[in-house]
This record gives sequence, C-alpha cells and structure tokens, in this order.
Amino acid sequence: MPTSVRRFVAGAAGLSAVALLAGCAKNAPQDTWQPKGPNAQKIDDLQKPVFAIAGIVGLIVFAAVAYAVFRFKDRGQPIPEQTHGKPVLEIGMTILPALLLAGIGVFTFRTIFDLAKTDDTEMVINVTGQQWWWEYDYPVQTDYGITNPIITSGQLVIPTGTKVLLRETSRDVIHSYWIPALNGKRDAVPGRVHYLRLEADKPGIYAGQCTEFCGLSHAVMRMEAVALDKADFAAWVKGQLELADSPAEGTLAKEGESVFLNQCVRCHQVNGLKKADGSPAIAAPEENVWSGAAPNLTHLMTRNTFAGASWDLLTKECRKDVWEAPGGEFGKKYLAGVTEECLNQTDLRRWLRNAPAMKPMYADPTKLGPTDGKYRGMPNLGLSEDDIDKLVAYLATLK
Amino acid sequence: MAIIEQPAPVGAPALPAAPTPTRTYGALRRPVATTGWKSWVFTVDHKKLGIMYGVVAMFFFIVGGIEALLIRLQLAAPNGKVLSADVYNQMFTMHATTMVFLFVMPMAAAFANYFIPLQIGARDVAFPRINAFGFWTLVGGGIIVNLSWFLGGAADGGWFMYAPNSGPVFSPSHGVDFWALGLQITGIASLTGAINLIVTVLNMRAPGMSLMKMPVFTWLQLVVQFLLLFAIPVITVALFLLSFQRNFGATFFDVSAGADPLLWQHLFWIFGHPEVYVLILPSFGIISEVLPVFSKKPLFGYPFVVFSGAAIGFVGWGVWAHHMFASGLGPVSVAVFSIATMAIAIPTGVKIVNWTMTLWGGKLRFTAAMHFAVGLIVLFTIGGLSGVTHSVAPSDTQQTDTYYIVAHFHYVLFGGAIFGLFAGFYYWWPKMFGKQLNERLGKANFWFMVIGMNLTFGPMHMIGLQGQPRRMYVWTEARAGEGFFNIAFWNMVASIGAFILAFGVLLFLINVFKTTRSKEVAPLDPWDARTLEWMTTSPPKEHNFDAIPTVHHLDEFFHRKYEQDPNTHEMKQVATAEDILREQEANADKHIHMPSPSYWPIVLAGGLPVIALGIIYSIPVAIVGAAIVVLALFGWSLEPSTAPDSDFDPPASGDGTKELAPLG
Amino acid sequence: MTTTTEAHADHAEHQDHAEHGMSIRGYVTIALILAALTALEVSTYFVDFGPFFMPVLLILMCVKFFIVVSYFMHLKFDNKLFSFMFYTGLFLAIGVYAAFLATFKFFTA
Amino acid sequence: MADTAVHHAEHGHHTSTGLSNNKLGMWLFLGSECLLFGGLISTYMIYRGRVGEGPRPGNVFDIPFTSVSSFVLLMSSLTMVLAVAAAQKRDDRGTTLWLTVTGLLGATFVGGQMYEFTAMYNEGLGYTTSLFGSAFYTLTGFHGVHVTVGIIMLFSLVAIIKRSNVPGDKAEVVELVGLYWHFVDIVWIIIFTLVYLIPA
Ligand code: HEA
Ligand code: HEA
Ligand code: HEC
Ligand code: CUA
Ligand SMILES: [Cu+2]
Repeated sequence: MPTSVRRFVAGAAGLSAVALLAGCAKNAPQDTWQPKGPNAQKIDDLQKPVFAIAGIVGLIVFAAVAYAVFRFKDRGQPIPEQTHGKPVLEIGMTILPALLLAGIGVFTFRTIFDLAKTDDTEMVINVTGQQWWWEYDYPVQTDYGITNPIITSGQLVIPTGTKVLLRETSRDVIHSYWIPALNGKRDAVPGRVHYLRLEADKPGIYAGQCTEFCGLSHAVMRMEAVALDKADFAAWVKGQLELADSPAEGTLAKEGESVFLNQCVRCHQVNGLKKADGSPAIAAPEENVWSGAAPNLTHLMTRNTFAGASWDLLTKECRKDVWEAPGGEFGKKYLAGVTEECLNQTDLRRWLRNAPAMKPMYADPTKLGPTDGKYRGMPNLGLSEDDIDKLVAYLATLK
Repeated sequence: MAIIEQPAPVGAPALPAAPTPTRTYGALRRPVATTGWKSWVFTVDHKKLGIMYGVVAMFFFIVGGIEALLIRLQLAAPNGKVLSADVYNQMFTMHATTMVFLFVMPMAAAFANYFIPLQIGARDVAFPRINAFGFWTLVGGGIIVNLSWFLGGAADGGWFMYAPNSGPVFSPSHGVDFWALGLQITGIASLTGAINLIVTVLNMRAPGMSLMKMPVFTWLQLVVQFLLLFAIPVITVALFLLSFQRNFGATFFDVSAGADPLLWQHLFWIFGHPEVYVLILPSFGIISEVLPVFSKKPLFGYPFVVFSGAAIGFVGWGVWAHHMFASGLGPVSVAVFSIATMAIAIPTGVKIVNWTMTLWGGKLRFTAAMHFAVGLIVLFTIGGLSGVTHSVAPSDTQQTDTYYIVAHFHYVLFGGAIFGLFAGFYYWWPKMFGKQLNERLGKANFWFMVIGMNLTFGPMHMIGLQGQPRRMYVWTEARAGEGFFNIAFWNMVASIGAFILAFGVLLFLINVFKTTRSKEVAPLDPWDARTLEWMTTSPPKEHNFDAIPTVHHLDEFFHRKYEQDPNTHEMKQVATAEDILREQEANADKHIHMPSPSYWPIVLAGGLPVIALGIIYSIPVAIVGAAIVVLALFGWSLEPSTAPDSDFDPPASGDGTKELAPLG
Repeated sequence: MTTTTEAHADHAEHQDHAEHGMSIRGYVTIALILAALTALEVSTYFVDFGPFFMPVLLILMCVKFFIVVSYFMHLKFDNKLFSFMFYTGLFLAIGVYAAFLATFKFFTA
Repeated sequence: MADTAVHHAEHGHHTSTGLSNNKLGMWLFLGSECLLFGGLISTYMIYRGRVGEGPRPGNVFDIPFTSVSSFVLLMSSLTMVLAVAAAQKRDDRGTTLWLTVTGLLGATFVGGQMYEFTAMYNEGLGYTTSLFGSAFYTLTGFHGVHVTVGIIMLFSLVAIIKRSNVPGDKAEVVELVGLYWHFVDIVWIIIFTLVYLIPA
C-alpha cells in the first residue's frame, strides 16, 4: 500500500498547489486576488508571500512524509532501534518556524496599522446595513459638490483616486461590508461605528457581498461599488441632488404616481414627491419596517441593480454593455442610467407582484408579533397587474 | 451543586457481616444486573459507557452528515431549490452544532472513557457514577438540541450564534432556545467528565507510571480535559445571557438598550478557540499511539509532543479574537491577536515534525489505522497552513466568512479530527470488541474518504478565495466567473465529492456490520502494540486487569515483549502478549470489587431536559424537572457505596471474599 | 507531580486531616483580621481617600481573598497540586478577562 | 487486607498522588468556577454604566446595609472552618452546631439579598430595566444561587450526620462543603468591592 499512500500524498500536494493558483481565475467579480485599489493592493502584497511560504512549508512536509512512507515501509528490515528523539533537531524545528513567523509578523503588523489610518481621508460616506440591503448617506461635502446629503442604496458611487472613508453601522443585526477588489471586509455592527478605507484606481463596477450572517436573506444581500472619474462623479452628484419631477398629467406614469402615493410612500421616500394636496410626501418607514428604513427611490433608475444589488434593473445585454465598457466610456454609460429599453421589467414586476417570494423576508403579517407588527423587508402588497403597469411606468421616471 | 462520590462508610467493616438477602435499602438499593438492558442503562463501567458514547456519537455523525449532504445538494448548482432559505439556515447551524458538540466531542469522550483507565492501568475512573451521569446528560442535551426540528424549527443563527441575530426579535422561533439550553446541558456533561478524567489521570495511575511515562493519548486527553474545565464555564455564561434575554427579557444583546454585540462574540470565541483544540487534540493523541506502533519505534520526541500539547492548550487561550479580525476591534487588539495566533503554529509544527520523524527510520506497516494516521498528518498540515494564512489579519479580512474559511476548518476537522478518530476505530476495535475490522474494506473506506474529502473541501479554497461567502442558501452565476476556476464548476465538484465521502463513511458502517456478524476472533495483540491497554484480554474484563501492572518504562508493554541484544543492538522478542497475560492471570489480585451500578445518574440526567423544556414552554414543568434533580441528588448521596454482597452472583474467581475496590 | 504510588506509601501515614489546619485561636484571629479589613473597606464609603480610593480597595480585596483561600481553605498548608488546580483557573480567568475588558477599552476610557 | 483497603479509601491515600479524589475534584470544580464568575463579573463591568432611563448603581446601592450582610457572610466562613475543625476531631455535636450556624448566617445573607433586591426593584431597577439591571441581577443572582445551594448542602449534612448516616469520611465531606462555602465567600469579597464599593 505505500505506493498508494505516496500517490495520495502527491495528489494532496497537487491539490493544494491548485488551490494556490486559484487567484488566476478569470472574471470572478469578487476575486480576492485581483486588487483594484491601494488598500486591497497592500493586502495582496502581504498575502502573496505568505501563501508562497505556506505552500513551500506544505510541500516540504509532504515530501518528507512521502519519502518516509516509501523508504521505510516494512520490507522485513530488523526492528529499528528504540530511539526517543533528538533534542537538537527538535529545538531547531521549533526555532525555524518561529523565525519565519516572526518575519511574517513584522509585515502583518505594519499592514494592520497602515490599513487602520483615518487621518488621510478625503471623503466620507456613511454606510448603514440592515436586513437585507445597504444604505449610503453622503454627508454634505462641498468640495465634491455635495451641498445636500445624498441618500441612495445598493450601489456605492465613489470618485477614483480618492481616499474614501466609510463609516459603517447597522440598524438591526451585524452585517459586513466587503468589496474584495478595494479592501477587506469590516463588520457593520449596530450601536457601533466602524471605519473602512476604500480607494479605486480606475473607473468600473466592483462587486461585493454582505459577509456576516444576518438572517434569512443574507445570501442575497449584495452590493456594488461604482468608481467614476472625478468629472463623472461630479455629474453623478449633481444628478442625485435633483428632486424628482412629477410625470406629465394623463400619462400612465402619472397614474403610477398616485398608486405610489397610496401604497409605497409610507415606506419609500421620493424627494420632491408631492401629495395630491401639494404638501410634500414624507415616508414613515419607522412605522412599518423594523429597521426603520426602506430604500430611497428618488433616483432608482440611476442605479442598475435593486433589492440589495441582487437583481438587475438593466437587461442582461445592457448590463454587460456597462460592466464591460472600456475605462474611458464606462462613466458615461453608467451615468446614462436605466433607459426605457434597457429596463429589466421582468424582475422589477416580479418584485412588485410579490417581493418576499423573490427574496425571503419576514413579511407575513400574521407572524410579526416579535417585531410589534413591523416588517423585516418589503411585504407583498397584493397589487393588481394594472397597478403594477402603472408603477413600473412611474418608477421608470425616477432618474 | 458539587456531586461527590462517597467512598465506604467510616468504620464500617470491610466485609459487611454476611448480609442476608432480606436486608435492603429500598429505593436506595443499587442495581446489580450484569446482562440485559439494565446492565447498560444503569452501568457505571467506563468501558460500557465508552461504547455507548461511541454509538450515540456515530448516530449524530450520520445526522450531521445527512445535513451536510443536503447543504451540498442545495449548493451544487446556482439558485438551488432543495431547501428554502429558512431551512437552509437551520441546516448549516445544526450541521455544525451536531458535528462539533454531538459527534466529535462525544466520540473523543468515548475513547477517553474507554482507554484512559486502561492506558494508566486503572480499574475504572475516579468517579464512575459521575461518568454515567455525564453520558446520560449528553444524550439529554443532544435530544433537546435536535427536538427543535420537530417543534417549530431548529436554531438558525449559525453555530456561533452571533447576537443580536440570535435574539428574540430576529430569531423568533424556539430553535435558539433549544439550542442554547441543549448545549448548556451537554456542557454539564463535558464539565463533569473533565473533572472526572483529570482526577482519574492524576490519581489512579498504576504503580510506577509517572506523568512522563504516561501514554501520549492520555496526556493529550488530559490537556483536553483542562481546556474543557476552563472553557465550558465561559460558554455557560454566554448561553445563560442569551437564554435570559430570550426567555426572561434581559437586555444583554439589545442594542436599543445600549448593549454591545461584541460581548457575545468575545464570550463565544473565548470558549470557541480552546474548543477547536478540544476537537483536535484527542485525534493527535490517537495517531501518536498509532504511528509508533506501526513504525515499531517509540514516538519521536515524546517530551516535546507532551509539552507542545500543553503549550497549544495554553496559547490557545490567547488567540480567540482571530475570529473577529473584521469585527472592528481596533488595530491594537487585531495586531496582538494576529501575532499570538501565529505563535500557535509553532507547537503544532513540533507535532508534525515528531510524527514525521517517528516514521523516519521505522518499519512501517500500512494497516487501515496507519493509513488514517498518515492521512491526518498530510491533511491537517493543509488545514493548519491555511490557518496560518488567516492569522495574517489583513489577509483574513479578505478571507473571513468565505468558503476559504470553510475549507480551512474542514481540513483540520475532517482531515484532522475525524481521520484521527477513524484511525482510533481501526486501531482499537479489536481491543474493544475482540474482533478486527476488515482491513481491505478499511483501506477502501480510507481511500473513498480521502478522495471524497479532497474533492469536497479542496475546491472550497478556490471558491472562497474567489469571493464566495459562506452561509449562503443560494449563490448566483452572475458572480461565478468563467474559465477553469469558475465557482460554478467547483461547487458541483464539491457536491459530488461530498457523496463520495459519504460513500466512504458508509463503507465503514458496512465494515462494522460485517465484523459484528463475523465469528472470527482477533488475536490478543494484533498490532504488536506498546501500551498497557493491550496487556489484558480483548475485550477487557470488567475489572480491566487481573493484576495491576507495575510500570517501569514508557511503552511498558513493548518493553515487556522486546529486549535489546546487548551485543548486536538488535531488538529481540522475548515474550508474547499471551505469555504476559498468562503471567498476569497467574498472579491475579484476589479481591477485586468493582463499583456497583446505580439508578441515580440517569435519573439526575433525566431531570435536566425537563428543566429545559420547562424554561421554553412553562415554568411549572421546569420546577418538576428541578424536583427530579434534587431528589436524584439525595438518592445519589444516600445510596450505599456498593450493593450488598448477597446481591451478587458468586465471584468468578471462586474465592468468596471481596474487597472494596477503592472506587466510589 | 510525578510522585509515584510507592513514594506516597509513607507520606500517607503522616498526613492526617486534623494536622494541616490551624488552631481555633488562629481561625478566630484570621476572622478578626478579615473583619478589620472589611471595616476599612467600608470606611472608604464614608471617608474620602482621594486618589488612593481605588488602589486601596483593590489591594484590600486581594488581601482578603488570599487570606480566606490560604487559611480557611488551607491552600497554604495543603498539597501544592490543589493550589495548582485553583490558581490555574484563577489566573487564567484574570488574564483572559483582563484582555477581554481591554478590547472594550475598559481600562483606558 | 480488606481492612487496609477500606482504611485507605477512607483517607483517600490509595491514589497516585496521595490526595483524595473528592478533594481534587472539588478544587478542579472551583478552578472552573473562577471562569464562570469571571465572565459574569466582566459582563457587569462592561454594562454597569449603561443604565438607559433607569437608576444608576449609585442611586440604588445601600452600602451600609450590604456591608452588614457582607460581614455576615464573611463570618460564616469562620463558623464553617470551625465546623471542619470539629469534624476532624470527630466531634459530631460541634460539627452539627457550627454547620447549623453557618447555614443560618448564609440564610441571613440570602435574606438580606432578597430584601435588597426588593428595595432596588421598588426604586425602579427591574431585571429588564437596563443593561445595568440585567447584569447586576444576573451576577448577584448567580452568587445568591450558589449560596443557596451551599445552605442546602449544609443543612442536608446536618441531617445526615444527626442520623450518623454519612457514607464515607465524614470529616472529608464537611471539608468539601467547606471549600465550596469559602469559595462562595471569596466571590462575594470580589463582588462587594468591584460592584458595590467602586461606583461606576
Ligand atoms: C480542529 C480544529 C481547528 C484547528 C486545529 C485549527 C487550527 C488553526 N486555526 Fe482554525 N478554525 C477552526 C478549527 C480549527 N482551527 C474552525 C472550526 C474555524 C471557523 C469557525 C467558524 O467561523 O465557523 C477556524 C477559523 C480560524 C480562523 C478565523 C478565520 C475567520 O473566520 O476569519 C483563524 C484565524 O486566524 C484560524 C487560525 C488557525 C490557526 C493559525 C491554527 C493553527 O493551530 C494551525 C497550526 C498548524 C500548522 C501551521 C501546520 C503544521 C505546522 C508546520 C508544518 C510547522 C511550520 C509552519 C509554519 C512556519 C507556518 N482558524
Ligand atoms: C467536525 C465538524 C464537521 C464535520 C465532520 C463536517 C463535515 C462536513 N461538512 Fe461541515 N461544517 C462544520 C463542521 C463540520 N463539517 C462547521 C463548524 C460548519 C460551519 C457552520 C456555520 O457556518 O455555522 C460547517 C459548514 C459546512 C458547510 C458550509 C455551509 C455554509 O456556510 O453555508 C458545508 C458546505 O458544503 C459543509 C459540508 C460538509 C460536508 C459535505 C461534510 C462531510 O464530511 C460529511 C460526511 C458525513 C456523512 C455524509 C455522514 C455519513 C454518511 C453515511 C452514513 C452514508 C449514508 C447516508 C447517505 C448517503 C444519505 N459544512
Ligand atoms: C412596509 C414597507 C414597504 C412598502 C409599503 C413598500 N416597500 Fe419597497 N421596500 C421595502 C424594503 C424594506 C425594501 C428593501 C428590501 C431589500 O432589499 O431587502 C424595499 C425595496 C424596494 C425596491 C428596491 C430598492 C433598491 O434600491 O434596492 C423597490 C424598487 C421597491 N421597494 C418598490 C416599492 C414599491 C413600488 C412599493 C409600492 C407599491 C413599495 N416598494 C412598497 C419596504 C417597503
Ligand atoms: Cu447582511 Cu449578511
Ligand atoms: Cu480559532
């Protein structure tokens, strides 16, 4: 059997080598070995040598075991001497790894403190996790043209080459914010504010996912970071600061607006939306949703995903067009938002028809005892197909 | 309440003056059945309890394994439809809980119970009734944890049950209540077991067996028991806080009251990290017995293995926050814990070196047990090295909560802990049952498990490094990437691997079944073993050894069989196991009196699940449970320390006198 | 720790329960000391000790703790193995929970 | 032969270390309890200032009262040690007397704690009022339960000794209960200082 043991050892070594090569994958959008910004780069610079060292140590162990297994199998040799060990060897084999690890430790130490710096921040964004989506809140920063707070969800938009500091917290349970291409993850813990540095070198969309188990729909709590060059970012800010216009009288969208006022505005804010009597419509999600918030929909059609970045607002082709746009064109394509022909009506309608069927949420009105009757997520509103048509038409105007 | 085994009454005559059969203690009489179900249910014999631990653990292995297979079915393809989100979340929570608390820990306890007394030349453990109590408590806890499946859904917060997601608002079913109270109960089993085994090892060694002549398995189990002794109370606190919040309205994890969710994380991991060494060290101990036997060499660097084991146990207390590198501890804490975690690779590395050097220059026989032992060295090293990559905190922020972590801990747990346990099955089966497991099937078992395990957990390295988070009931093709390393393909591979793995486990069960049916009796010393447990019959007699051996060497048994020729320096066999056993039987101790069975351990243990159910559903029920516990405690402390002589069959030795074995 | 049974055979003869205790008088004296220390502790509630308040209380607490452990619980006279068992737990608890509190900035904030 | 075996069992000297199994077990248990109370105390330390709308520690503690009951518990350690001394002299009367006194002192302490809890409750500190409340009652409650268990053991022991029915070495059993009792006392020494005397 020793030959087979040997084969197994070799196989295991091979497998681990394969594991080490995992970083070479193509287009896995959350690949941790393809940094796209200085923070992730720092991590990468640290971990590559560590993986190499681990691999080499592993290979040495496998080689030694394989050799021993082959060389010393019982071929009728006499019973070996009953030696109890060689202290010199033992001590040597204790000191050697210790030195190796001490070396790794020094670099680890440096990187930890580098990545914890906050004094070089150029821009601040508040990030709030909740079941099961992310809200971004850009505080007023006139340097970037942010003259009023901007509130959006799902897609984080940042300028390239800018040291952004996320201030994370949560409204319910612990979530974790993670855009692998830009930095490691940091938990968003209710009652605490944690900081995470982000900086993107180039324009593009960088995928991420909530990585702290946060209940039912943890698996579909995704997010994306969109990096735009500085000019495009300014344009984006300008767009976000605008109020929503009421659709023209007599259009389907106008009818959608009144459905929205009836059904949706108790949770969703649309900045600039006015009630029939002309007074501003203010959402009151805290009365309906346990975490106390629902996505602000004012500029829904400027993001190209919805519901925790888990479904596309763009059709497949359109999305591909944006994601794979070359660096120079990406900004423009993204800023174009979701046009009429690119709107992924299927999923949006499905959402409006019965959101909890698409994304598991605590929305059964009979089971809301523990949350004082408040939903965790968006309930099924029992809309008619007619209403849905109208709503889609209305939502499509929210650019 | 401390439960104290009572030795014989003060001043009572050693030989109760020929008690008549009519003299009874009523309910306080001790049971004496030596056959039938009563001989198992009321037993205090460490070997019977060891076997029962093993059976229960194996049952839960299959339960946990089926849960794992359902997980893999769901994840085989994108947008899996096998399980709903809710059920999936329960599934991985219970899979982990079952595997960790109801399989690996009890299985390690099975080996500890069965073999520690034999390895140190004792007739039983220090507190036999507490031993029985521990076993039944474990059963009760296991039942409570799993009962939730049938009573409105199991716990769904992940095995580390982070608050506030495990709180009453976010996990409204009773699942977490069952989980917390069930684990509280199994914790009692572990704690009492730890005290019992530590006292046993310290106090009940055969004459001449100094601590540095103790077999390594016993040593590492001793370290494990100390880890349990000090780690269990920490999880006890955490579980109490959680239960009090869920059941009595306390505010410990209620953020709106100002609570800090990191409190739970710290308490859980202060327990949790020592716990992972609780899971691995018994297996390290097992292969430290197996490798020397099949290499025909003593363990290389015995004192180093022992001290590094103790070092792991000690350093293991200072690294818990490596599970929290992304939790927002602040750079100073992260740096400290990161460096401390790296340090733990050093004593572990010592062990790998020693095992390899044990093989070196040996005369290796590749039995099934040896296959698993060598497999452990390789697979554990893979898992250990990925552990070192986690310990580099900045890298870990890319890895934590991805499948790369899942890969790490399955390599150390499956490739480490479980391979060690399987090595133990094949190595010690003849000792426990007098029959040898089929070696050919055993090797097939090994190969299916190795291949299956690498196919299942190997790809998880890549899946994880490419960013698939763990605990996702579905994954999406949109983020799976393309090319050879695409996540979709490797998820499928992992799922197929899981079934190959399951087939491997199935082969083991078949092997057990076949062996049980076969009539073939194992030789007395099938492996040419080295330690005391092989110096008695297989299976051992109730009193283990006819004569307690006096120990002169590490590997005493081997040195009784072999001597070195002073001229040629060759090892020569001078005696066989049969000779040694015959000699022992000839010099048998005449007056051996084993502790009597008892009704009270199972009654006492039975009260605990009742309390748990009461806390969940209705306080009066809990009071009934508490009453059972109190009554059982009185019964326990008032029952006589042995059954009256007349209740026994005449002793086999034919010598009518009996001596109270100095056992509780 | 590595003593064997043989080594204990004679040792066993001497060790009797009554021996490793103290006299009744001794116990009462200890109790009086403890009472005095407690009185001192409580006095901090009525008298202002200024900046020494915390350290004084903590020192008194430790002194009382170890007096009870050493004399009433006999650890001072008993086999060292008992001390090992207890102090391992005690110091492990102190170390672990001090680190735990430190991560909550308990000592710095 | 048989005689010596029993004799050994009685004094617990048949063991490898020459120490009694029971006593070793008890010390291990107490070592383990250090981590239990350590956890509860640490939790209290983190949460003692988090009072929400409820009362602060300084508002509800009645230091003079608690000082007296702490003193009572402390003195019960003296009576306990006297009981052990009596038991070692095989003085059953002395043993039962001191055990009873110890139990009564313990009961006084628990009674005081119940009074204290009621008073605090009336001042607005319920179990669910605030983190301070939850942590405080959990910590002191755990201690109180330990004392109560100790009291039950003491009185059971008295009853059993009265019927001269103690299986095993009487002095050792008394000593073991004593160890437990002193431990509960030293835990209170810590709680009294950290929780009561050093305000949040
Ligand atoms: C049997 C159980 C077991 C064992 C033994 C280990 C061993 C180790 N573990 Fe593992 N671990 C787990 C079980 C275990 N782990 C589990 C269950 C989790 C996840 C829990 C959850 O989140 O659900 C986890 C998670 C986990 C994390 C957190 C990851 C995260 O969630 O972000 C970390 C981080 O540091 C870590 C590190 C280590 C290290 C450094 C070791 C070391 O002890 C390994 C030492 C061994 C070696 C290094 C190999 C051999 C040594 C040599 C050949 C010498 C030379 C080596 C060098 C110089 C490098 N483990
Ligand atoms: C000792 C511990 C242990 C063991 C042995 C295992 C064994 C296995 N685990 Fe384990 N696992 C954990 C501990 C363990 N796991 C932990 C701690 C977690 C983290 C949970 C959390 O995040 O909270 C986890 C999580 C976890 C996940 C991640 C889930 C997620 O994050 O969403 C997955 C996914 O593949 C997985 C798979 C498996 C598989 C396929 C096995 C296989 O090895 C199982 C093989 C065994 C059998 C299959 C049973 C025997 C088979 C038969 C008797 C055959 C006959 C029966 C049939 C074929 C039906 N486990
Ligand atoms: C009771 C509260 C509630 C009501 C009423 C409600 N929603 Fe929602 N809605 C939510 C919540 C909560 C989410 C976030 C769900 C998630 O992603 O997990 C959400 C998400 C959405 C999203 C995705 C937004 C994004 O940026 O990801 C859209 C679009 C949406 N709702 C539209 C509507 C429309 C249209 C209506 C009315 C017909 C409506 N909602 C009514 C609570 C509500
Ligand atoms: Cu939010 Cu996981
Ligand atoms: Cu760990």
